[in-house]
Amino acid sequence: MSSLESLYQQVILDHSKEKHGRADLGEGDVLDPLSTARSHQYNPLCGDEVTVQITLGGTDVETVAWTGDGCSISQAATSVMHDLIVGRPVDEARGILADYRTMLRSRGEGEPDEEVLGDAVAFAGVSRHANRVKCAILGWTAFEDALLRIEAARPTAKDES
Amino acid sequence: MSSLESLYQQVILDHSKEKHGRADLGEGDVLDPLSTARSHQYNPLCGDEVTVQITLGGTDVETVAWTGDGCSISQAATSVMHDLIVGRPVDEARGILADYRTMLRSRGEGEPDEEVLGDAVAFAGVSRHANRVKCAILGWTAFEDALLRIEAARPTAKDES
Amino acid sequence: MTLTSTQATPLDHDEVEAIRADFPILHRTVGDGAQLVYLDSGATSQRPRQVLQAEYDFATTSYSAVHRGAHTLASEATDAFEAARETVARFVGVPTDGVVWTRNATEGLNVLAAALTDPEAGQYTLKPGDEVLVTEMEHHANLVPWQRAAARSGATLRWIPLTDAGRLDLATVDGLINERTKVVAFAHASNVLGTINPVAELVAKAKAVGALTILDACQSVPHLPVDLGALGVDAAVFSGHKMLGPTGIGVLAARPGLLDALPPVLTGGSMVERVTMETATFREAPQRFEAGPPPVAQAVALRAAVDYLDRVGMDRIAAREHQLAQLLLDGVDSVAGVRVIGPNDAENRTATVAFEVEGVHPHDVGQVLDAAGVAVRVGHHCAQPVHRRFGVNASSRASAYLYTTDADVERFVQALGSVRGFFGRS
Amino acid sequence: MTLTSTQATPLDHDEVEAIRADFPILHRTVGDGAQLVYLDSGATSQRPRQVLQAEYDFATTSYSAVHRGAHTLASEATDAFEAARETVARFVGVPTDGVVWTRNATEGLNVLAAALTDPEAGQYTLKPGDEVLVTEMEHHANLVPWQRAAARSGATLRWIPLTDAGRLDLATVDGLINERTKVVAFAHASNVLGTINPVAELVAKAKAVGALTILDACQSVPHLPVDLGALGVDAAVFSGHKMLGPTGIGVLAARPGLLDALPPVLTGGSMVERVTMETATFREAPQRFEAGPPPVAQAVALRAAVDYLDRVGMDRIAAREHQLAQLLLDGVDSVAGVRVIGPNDAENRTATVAFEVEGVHPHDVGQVLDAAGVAVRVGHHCAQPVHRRFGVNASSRASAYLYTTDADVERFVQALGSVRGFFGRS
Ligand SMILES: Cc1ncc(COP(=O)(O)O)c(C=O)c1O
Ligand SMILES: Cc1ncc(COP(=O)(O)O)c(C=O)c1O
Repeated sequence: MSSLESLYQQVILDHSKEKHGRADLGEGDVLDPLSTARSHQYNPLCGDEVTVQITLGGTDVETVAWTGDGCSISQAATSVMHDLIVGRPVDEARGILADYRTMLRSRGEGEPDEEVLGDAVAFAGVSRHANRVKCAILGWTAFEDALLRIEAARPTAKDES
Repeated sequence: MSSLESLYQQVILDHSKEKHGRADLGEGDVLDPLSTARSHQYNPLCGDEVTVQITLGGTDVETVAWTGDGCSISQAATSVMHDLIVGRPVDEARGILADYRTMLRSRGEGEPDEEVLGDAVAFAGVSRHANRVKCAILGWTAFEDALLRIEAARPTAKDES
Repeated sequence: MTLTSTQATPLDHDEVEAIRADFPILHRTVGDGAQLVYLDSGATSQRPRQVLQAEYDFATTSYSAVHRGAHTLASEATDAFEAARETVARFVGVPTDGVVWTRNATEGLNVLAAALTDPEAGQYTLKPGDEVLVTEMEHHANLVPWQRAAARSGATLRWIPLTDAGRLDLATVDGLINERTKVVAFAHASNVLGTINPVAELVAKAKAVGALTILDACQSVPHLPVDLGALGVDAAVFSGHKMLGPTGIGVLAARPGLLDALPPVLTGGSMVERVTMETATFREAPQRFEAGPPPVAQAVALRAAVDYLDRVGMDRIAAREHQLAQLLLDGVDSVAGVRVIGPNDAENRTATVAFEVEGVHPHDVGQVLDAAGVAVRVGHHCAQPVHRRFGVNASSRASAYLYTTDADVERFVQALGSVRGFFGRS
Repeated sequence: MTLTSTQATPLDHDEVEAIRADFPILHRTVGDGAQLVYLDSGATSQRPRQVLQAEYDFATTSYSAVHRGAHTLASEATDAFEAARETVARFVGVPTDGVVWTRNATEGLNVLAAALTDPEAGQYTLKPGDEVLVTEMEHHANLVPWQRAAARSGATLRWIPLTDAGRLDLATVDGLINERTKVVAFAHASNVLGTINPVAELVAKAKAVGALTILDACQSVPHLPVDLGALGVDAAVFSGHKMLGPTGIGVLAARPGLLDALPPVLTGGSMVERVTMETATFREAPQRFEAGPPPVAQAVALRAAVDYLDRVGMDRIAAREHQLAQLLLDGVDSVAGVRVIGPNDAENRTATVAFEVEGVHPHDVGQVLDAAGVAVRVGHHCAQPVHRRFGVNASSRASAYLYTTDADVERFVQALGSVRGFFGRS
């Protein structure tokens, strides 16, 4: 496998075309800030951008919708993310993100766990290309940020006590 | 002769102590701007300074008085200048300055004319020390500048016609 | 500066090969062993052995702080440093004391923009109602500082729009340069479009209304014979790292009369006359604009770079790059689904060719080319507005220099031909 | 940072000789064949082979523009460049994103002074009635920018006076640091007196009134172990060329929180987010303060310099320099008609010794020493006020570094002994 093919695995090429979860998010306000939030992320170096909107149902990720403009890596990564986290408990989704980050930062040295990462292991090759790591993480960062927004909007246990 | 001795010739060491023409110039205004002018020169790199006041009698340099603070080269150069130009026609004094400048810029390559330069040939060694050329020229620059001031104050032939 | 292929004999194949032998980095391989094809000289050029050697020799024999010492090293270093100023001044046709060393061209433009908003600039100080004119093809370095200068001074920023062909829309210029115009700042050559702008024409119109002209010569001085004195601009900037020199040095070249009229921007050592605890007076230009230790080693290296370019001959380099521009344009044109952003013809154009590959993001284009050993730049090339003008966020850009071979261009075109297929576009 | 001889084992004779072998320039002769004695490291240090080699290797294998490319060279260059930031950050105890590359320390201080007079600095913006405190021993680089910041903002510049012994007059500090004080900017070590100032004490007093502390670490970072985090300063500057690195690079090291709150000073490429023809938004720190191409090659070289210093050990260098300070002081003291300007004892003092030779102008002193191969600096060393404080316009200054031998000091003292005789003073 050439280094190019190990970067652009078939999964990535497919997702970059299929773009699961991609939707027109419109301009409207988010309806219920306690369950839905949106985050826009931008990479000033290359102009790539992505907006991710998530809705939580209780402690599960109920829906993920996104839009954006960018390279095949960033588009595919967000599409794969969609498939991986929809329907998952928030904690598990966070766990996947943590593993995914570790993999991307491994500079090709890590042993990604396919049990946890599923199709996202296809991005292991990105870790050898430091300048593409940002592409592969952009959508995930938007997800994480949206999550934080919902949590910030929700009264915490402490606030309630 | 060591390179140090060829820089600091005996003439220079002597003049740096004797300082011919050095005087307390006071603060007062110059009396007659048509015949007398003063110029202050400063070298910001080393802090050396000199003020030269000249009086012309007709087209001759009648008097040269100076004060200042600086290294032995700058002090001696101004002292030697005093001896060379007092009593000379302005044109001749300018000629000496031109030759002197050429010598200082020669980087040790010139053949200074002792007939013209007199004691100032002692400064030939300075031309090998680019960083000291400014020291050797400071007083002369003040002289030249004072001369220009007088000329600027005098009505020119054109103005009169 | 009109550039046509007839001006001088282009460097021939053997000459280019001889030049390449001086650039160690061009002989490396990348990725799976592909020989490097470096087509990113528009971002930064590589350094030949002669430049590296000059820097090494200076560091191991004469290095010292300049201007401030009585010792031998200090005077040798000062001589080498000031000789560099002389060489660079002569190279671009300005007096020696019209050369200010900056850290890059960006700093030069910032210094001008800051000085022109300082009340101490007197007649040159920008005021409300004044206009600053740029173009829609500017690099951010020649745009953002003027946006800020306008915001601070109350002046208005205007710009010359572009034609679809990627040239300045000269029909608009007469309205845009008017009695309110105080500064006309523009690129000699665009770092995206490759367009060479008609300097003489713009300068004449600016002079007619008494406006200052400031030339961003970053993409011209390395590639064309440029005589700033003959062009009649008031000031220009360019940088060492794009002309075989090192990073860390740029040049602000200006009419000494203008520099003398402007206040300093950065203050500190070497640029002052007398300093008390309360106040300071400043030296004349160019020293007034060189606070702190200058880039001594970089100036010495830049001199070696200029000597190298001079030896090869800027006219012959320009003629060769004219060929390369044509080769690049023809090559890109031969690949289906690829569109050039910028003029389609090689006249008044540098060998910098930006393009869009239909359906493939520039990052992906760059990656596929890199796998084939071909280094091009992808992104907005610090010029977002010109990309927006042509309906894209980013582009890919191949930019050549005197060490670029015909074979380099062929390898690039071949790799470019494989891009759309790789991503399943047809 | 209290510096006493007991902290670490000083480098011994053989170690210093081994270090010297790495510095080609130290083996040259000057004038009539005298072996060079380089005692001008306070102005600029020399570079060892390892630093020159790192720069050469980078230029011949991985050089490219950083951050903006998808190609292999661009990512290798970016890695090397950012690794340098990490290394330097660790070396002085700040987070990696607290390191801003500047062109020299002077620029770093100008950036701070300019940002703090910009209305966009919010709570940090200097206002009429505010006070900026410096000291009477500052280098012009840490004085003139504050004079201008005060003049522009309406703030008042005040300063801590000196004792006759060449130390800060700490008795005055309690009155000078008060609720109006917004910035306390001071040298860690004086480049003239050699005095090491009590940073912790000044920082504590500044913090008590909520003032920012800015440390001019130009003369400390190269010579002492410095942990800026532990010292608790808000920002500090130093420069590459004084610590075995190249010219053309300096460091502004700061609390990232402070940098994030300050507006940019220079604008252009690499520091923007979105740019339209009308306006621009800016990136976070440190990028916001790095307009245009950074000093890539210089950063790589500076990393090699820091690695070199780390390998030798800053504690051992400091201990050795403590010895050298004592040797220099004793030596100068042994020559009749010579007066030290600065503390007479080696405690809390660097190996930088300025002195006056009675009846002989510093230029002439320097010339005689140079003829003996001894390179010292003469002049006001960019610190006119401190000279005025000690009743002189200029001085001569010997400054040592890790490559200085005892024999160097002896040669210097011997030559110094001949100066007054040469000019007929007795
Ligand atoms: C047209 C143009 N202007 C300005 C710049 C900025 O120059 P520098 O890299 O020296 O800051 C560049 C370089 O990218 C450029 O191409
Ligand atoms: C104490 C001090 N501050 C500031 C500076 C200026 O630093 P730089 O040379 O990096 O601009 C110097 C260097 O001469 C210095 O010694």
